[in-house]
Amino acid sequence: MSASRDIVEAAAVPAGAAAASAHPPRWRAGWLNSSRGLGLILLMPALVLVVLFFLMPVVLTGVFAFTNMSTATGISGGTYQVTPGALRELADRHGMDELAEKLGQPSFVVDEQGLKALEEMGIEPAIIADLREGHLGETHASRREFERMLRDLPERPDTRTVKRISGEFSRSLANSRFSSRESLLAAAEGVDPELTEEEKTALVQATYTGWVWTADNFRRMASSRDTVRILLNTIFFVATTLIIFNTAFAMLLAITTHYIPERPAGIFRIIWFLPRISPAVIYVLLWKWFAWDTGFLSAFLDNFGIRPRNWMLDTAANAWFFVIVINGFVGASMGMVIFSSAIKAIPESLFHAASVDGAYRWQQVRHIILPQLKWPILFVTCYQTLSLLTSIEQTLLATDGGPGGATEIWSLAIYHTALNNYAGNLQYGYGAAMALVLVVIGIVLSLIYLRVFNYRALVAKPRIEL
Amino acid sequence: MTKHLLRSTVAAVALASSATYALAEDVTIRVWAGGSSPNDVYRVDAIDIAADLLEREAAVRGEELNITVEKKVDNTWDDFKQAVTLAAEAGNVPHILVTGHEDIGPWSQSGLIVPIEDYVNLDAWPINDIYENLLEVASYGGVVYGLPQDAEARPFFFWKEYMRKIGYTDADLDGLADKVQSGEYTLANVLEDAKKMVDQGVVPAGYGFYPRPNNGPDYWQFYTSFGGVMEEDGKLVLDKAAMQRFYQFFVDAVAAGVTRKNHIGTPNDQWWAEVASGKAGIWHGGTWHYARYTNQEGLKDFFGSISFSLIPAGEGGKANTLTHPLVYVLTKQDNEDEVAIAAELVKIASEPRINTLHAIKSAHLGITKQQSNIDLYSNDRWAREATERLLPHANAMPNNAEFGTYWNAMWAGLEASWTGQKTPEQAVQDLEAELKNSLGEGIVIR
Amino acid sequence: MTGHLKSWPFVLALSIISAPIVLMYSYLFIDTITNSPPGSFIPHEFTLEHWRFLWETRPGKPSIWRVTLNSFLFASSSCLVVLVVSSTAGYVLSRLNVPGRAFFLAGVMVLHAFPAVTLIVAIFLVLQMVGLYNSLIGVILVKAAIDMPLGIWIMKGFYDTVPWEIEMAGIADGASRFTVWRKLVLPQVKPGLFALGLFAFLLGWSEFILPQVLAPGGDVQVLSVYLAGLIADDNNFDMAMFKSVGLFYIAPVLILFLFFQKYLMNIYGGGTKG
Amino acid sequence: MRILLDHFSKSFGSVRVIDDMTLEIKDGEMLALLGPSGCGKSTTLFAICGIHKVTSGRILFGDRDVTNVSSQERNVGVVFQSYALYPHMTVRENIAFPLRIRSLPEAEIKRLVNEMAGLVHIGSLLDRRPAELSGGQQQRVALARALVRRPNVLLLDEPLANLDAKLRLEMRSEIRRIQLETGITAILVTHDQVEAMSMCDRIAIMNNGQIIQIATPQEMYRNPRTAFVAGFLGNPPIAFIDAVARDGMLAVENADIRLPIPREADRVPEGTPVVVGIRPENLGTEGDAAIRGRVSFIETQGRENLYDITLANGKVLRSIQRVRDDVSLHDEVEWRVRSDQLFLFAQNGERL
Repeated sequence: MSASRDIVEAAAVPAGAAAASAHPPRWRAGWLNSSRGLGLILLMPALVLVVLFFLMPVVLTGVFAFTNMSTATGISGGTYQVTPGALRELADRHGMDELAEKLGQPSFVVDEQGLKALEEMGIEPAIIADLREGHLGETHASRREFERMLRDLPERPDTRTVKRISGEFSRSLANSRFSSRESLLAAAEGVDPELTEEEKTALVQATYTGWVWTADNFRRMASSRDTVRILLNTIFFVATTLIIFNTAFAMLLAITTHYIPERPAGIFRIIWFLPRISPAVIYVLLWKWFAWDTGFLSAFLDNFGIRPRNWMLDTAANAWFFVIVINGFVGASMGMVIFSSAIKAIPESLFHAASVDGAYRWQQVRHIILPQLKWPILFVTCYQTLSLLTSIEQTLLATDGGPGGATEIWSLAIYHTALNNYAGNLQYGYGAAMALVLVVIGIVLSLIYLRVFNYRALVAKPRIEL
Repeated sequence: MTKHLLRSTVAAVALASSATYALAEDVTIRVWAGGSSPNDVYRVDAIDIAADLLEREAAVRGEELNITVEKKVDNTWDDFKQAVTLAAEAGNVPHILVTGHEDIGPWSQSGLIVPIEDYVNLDAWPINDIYENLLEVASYGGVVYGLPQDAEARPFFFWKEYMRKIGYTDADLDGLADKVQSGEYTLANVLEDAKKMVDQGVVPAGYGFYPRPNNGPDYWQFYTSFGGVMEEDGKLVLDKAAMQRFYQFFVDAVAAGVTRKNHIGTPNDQWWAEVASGKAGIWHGGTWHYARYTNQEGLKDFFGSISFSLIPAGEGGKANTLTHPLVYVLTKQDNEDEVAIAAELVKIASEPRINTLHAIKSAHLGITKQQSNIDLYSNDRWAREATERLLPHANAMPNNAEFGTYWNAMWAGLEASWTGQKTPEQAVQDLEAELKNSLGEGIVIR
Repeated sequence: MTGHLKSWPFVLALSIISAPIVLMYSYLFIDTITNSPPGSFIPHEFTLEHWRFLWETRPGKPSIWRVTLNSFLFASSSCLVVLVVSSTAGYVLSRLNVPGRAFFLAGVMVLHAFPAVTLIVAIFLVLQMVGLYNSLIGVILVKAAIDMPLGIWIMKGFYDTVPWEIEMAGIADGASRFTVWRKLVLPQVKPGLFALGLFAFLLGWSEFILPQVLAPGGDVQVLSVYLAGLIADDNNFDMAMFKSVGLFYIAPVLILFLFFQKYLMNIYGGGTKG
Repeated sequence: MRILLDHFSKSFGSVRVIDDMTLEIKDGEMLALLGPSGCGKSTTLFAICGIHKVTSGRILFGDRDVTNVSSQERNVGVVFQSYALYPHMTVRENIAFPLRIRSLPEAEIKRLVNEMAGLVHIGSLLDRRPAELSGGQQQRVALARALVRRPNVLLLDEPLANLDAKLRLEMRSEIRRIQLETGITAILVTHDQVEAMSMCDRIAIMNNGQIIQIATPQEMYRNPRTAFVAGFLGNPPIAFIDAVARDGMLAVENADIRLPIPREADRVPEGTPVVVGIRPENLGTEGDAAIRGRVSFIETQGRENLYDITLANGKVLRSIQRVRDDVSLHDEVEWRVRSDQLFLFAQNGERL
């Protein structure tokens, strides 16, 4: 009784109430307290990364896909260079032989105009005097010849001065580079003042070194026989790996580990996880050790009189076998985990009931386990289709698309086209066009994926309305 | 008016700044070499030596110049070219690149590299001593873009012991190179002899003819052997018949069992070890193979074990070889002074004595005439014989901005027919379609 | 455990199909400390010579320690970025009423489908524009961005399991939504953060293509690129040395995995469950 | 503090969950919001504590309009069904959390926490974590946390639902004790009529987003306004049978039963179909009307038995009586009911 009285008194102490009301909650920074404000702030880091490394690249990929960008054109933009090739194009494609001839003829003319320029540049007067007296009016057909003459002057200029002087006397456009269309045309008019508009357009077009807009990439993709082959390769690769390893084999692992004691099951799960957690470089290295001429398989089979060979690249079939196994072993573990947990979710009593019924194990699998795996299988299939479509590291490191392009899959072809080939001829534009195809497939597949997995349920409305 | 006629604004800026270059200066020059093995270190080390000389020259003039050379050597070509191209776009490409001359075409178009003739006097020593045809190879559109870094040729090799086993006498072997050169001994004979070796059990199946296991300029030699032409009047050329004969040759080799169907993709290291230890009967390579065989692979008696010749002629062509000089090229940089210094370094590195260090260490061929007067070079039997026997018949790949596309497509076709994915006829058809598609008017098809 | 049949046939079958993996990984250890006679796989001597690379730097190659440090910096930084981004964005998508939330969430799912390789040329260009090409920071950000969608997804899953009442109680107790997140919700998803952190670290540690393309320079090289370079170099074929470098490279992965396999299996297995 | 919901409505999207509700909770009163799940009682609670926004209408704390005041500033204490204790904090930290947020001095916090722990009898548990506590102890901690900052109102959202029967009984009186001792205004949301009746001063019974009746538990039990209210209160529940007004009596069709019309009921026109509610405790041995049927089920409850009686038309009535030895299963019985204890409802459920 007295205890409860104490409590009443204690509870009634006004100091606490006063203190509590004297210190209102620290929520005042408004943006930290509204869904909208806090949400946008917390979302900011993700948004920045998305914009920088997804949105912009996707847009750029879309842009690149419609250009002829390559090593030769550069990415950042071009200049105008009157190369022999450009002049030939002028002659061949536009029939402007005369203009090409005129522009391309290298000529170095010693004239007053050039001498005046030298004076302005502050070239030693003695040199200028030598030139004016001994060589005024001379024309040289090549730079080398002209520079030889310069070096023969009594007042011999040093190399750098020679280069500066020869620049001033060049009266041709051959091989010169202009940073803008205007400077090119101005220079061309210097050579031939009566350029027609048509000629100007042709000249600009022929001399431009940068990339231009074009839909050729897609035309080329549609008509190239390699496209078909790579496409078929890709479909074969994805379908086979998916069916054999990512679902069937993963299911086999999940079901067998379900039926054995927990300890060995755990060990097998760890073993089958090794391919997934191992960095691709070392994982593929192990396969190479296994399959190379000097590797384990060859040495082992040698005992049975089978000639050592590079099993991985021996034939197209072998290469496919290894590509699929290498990728499949990585993929199997994901299915294994998902299927295992789905099986674990089946109530024990179902199994017991089935045992009592005298169901054989196969019937347990058939009637109890498999029906439970329907959704997980669909999930794994969707997810892995995308992963496989875009996987590249293992295949790149294992066969690099070989032998003879037999295992060249779409993603790898993109890499080879746009970034990595022996001749160093990187075709960004064509590569981007190929990438765009994957981007579109990715979007479509993930939209289907969202539909199948009842996306709405995932975005249930927040329950706090602040 | 004159301003418009500047040959190149770049050059003008460079030259205008020559005055400042005389002051005390600390410069870092970066140099990257692609496709280089440990034998090829002088590709970048030569720049180091040149830097030392240039510093001394400056000191003698009373100036202070400190050059730091940063060197990087890449073993492969694809990764090297990828890195260079991306670095160039990102604006931090090294000053000097050592690369295949065929890159001059695309790289000059994209503005990645600048003409070396804007920076050096082509009539000065040692440039005036460089073989004219090599300098030609380092030019594009009449402009000298780079200086040759080395020269080489790509011979056929015959393992003498096995040749003897199938009936060749020592005298036959000594005369073989001449017979190849004259066209008496052709690629058809190569297949015959290789088949004999396999049939008689001299070499295992697939080792009679044991070509390079991956893409390389070498394969253009076979195209040439069968009468193909790579470029004419500045335009790429696809000779369909020659290309098909060339593809067919490798298909025949596979069919005859002298070459493995899965040969492509054999690890390089393994291939080296095999040919240097006499596992293969006939193969082809490059002059630098000599260095590899005798250094890393431990082949004691090269000349006693191996004879070499041009690539034999095939139907419709003649014996030839290909030289694939690497070149020093200068990249476009914001700092023109650095380019000028890099140009000087490249020039000095081309001195016969310095270049000979590379030529002999890596078994490449010299680039200047005077190298034959340098003992290190002239006392080297391989350098001497290879220069005499091969260099006069050497072709080079064209410098053409589109050549890479042609090359990749040619290789894809070869690979496909070799491995049986396509028939040679089909491969050539696909190649034609592909090239028409991607190069359009840029290639003459006949 | 379930059913009435013996389990040994399953163990046997599993052992047989697991043999190649066991073999490969066993020899990854064995070959690094032994030599075997040519053509045989039974070691005849013990040696440490394959581990030379630890104290001898190959000419033209960066030191292994430098590369290891780079790998560590790369993996841990990208892990950190992924954690920050996923823990914030995941919370927003799980709990906050922001405009466009559903759209963003769908976007995250779609982004998940984007492979780095298809966008790599464009990503390179973006990096170049912001001046981060050939720098660790650049490739860290890209790696983090690529791993981010899965991270957000995983964190959203973890947040979804935190009872709403906890947040409601916090709000009724007078805490701002930020404080509720920081002080009340975040501690509840610690296991998620830990698992995701581990996962992101391992992904970073294993990444090959991105650093290979976006940070090829010697001073920013990471272990995967270093090892791939060694293997591609045809002047030094030495499988035992490759394996030693490989074992050195994979050891942290294996150790972390063995200790935390439960966490990792969950996440690798799709990772939407906490 | 007095709480007033003034014409309060709440919609989620296009669905109107609460429609124009007006409800006053007097200062120091404990009011139950009673209703089946989905009736909108929790929504009302969330609106009072500010977690949900109000669609229209006002909410007043005392005289202060808090409709647009944020939840944090309303100073309401909430106890959730799941208690929502912060699992990573000790009991002490849990209770101190609302005070920490208000930046009270540490000494003050300590004092208030100890005081509150004493009040709810958990003084010895302060350094444990929630996971180490029993359900009842967690409940006490949740109460302490809700009360420690002296809230304007204490909201209890199904606080007993997660407890086992014995604890529930104990906590029922504990909560009431603490509420009375602190004199705080409290709102109890529950679907359990026993809780509502035993703990609260008044009950507001809700259905479909509307308050059907507000009254003291006794009043509501005795005088339900609708059949719904009558059906919701009482255990075992009231039984309903259909009847028709005929000749001033209520005739149950096909059952040969005629019941007098209760006096307080309005005039029932001849022929009107009605619903008659009979509470089990009112059907037994006394009364002015007879009901015949057959005992179809006997549920033994110890001191009393619950009998199911099936009428001739198949309807079932319930009767709770002392254990009777004279009645066994399947017996035909005629039991009695007092007409003033009959509830008469119209077909729409309105009390007549």
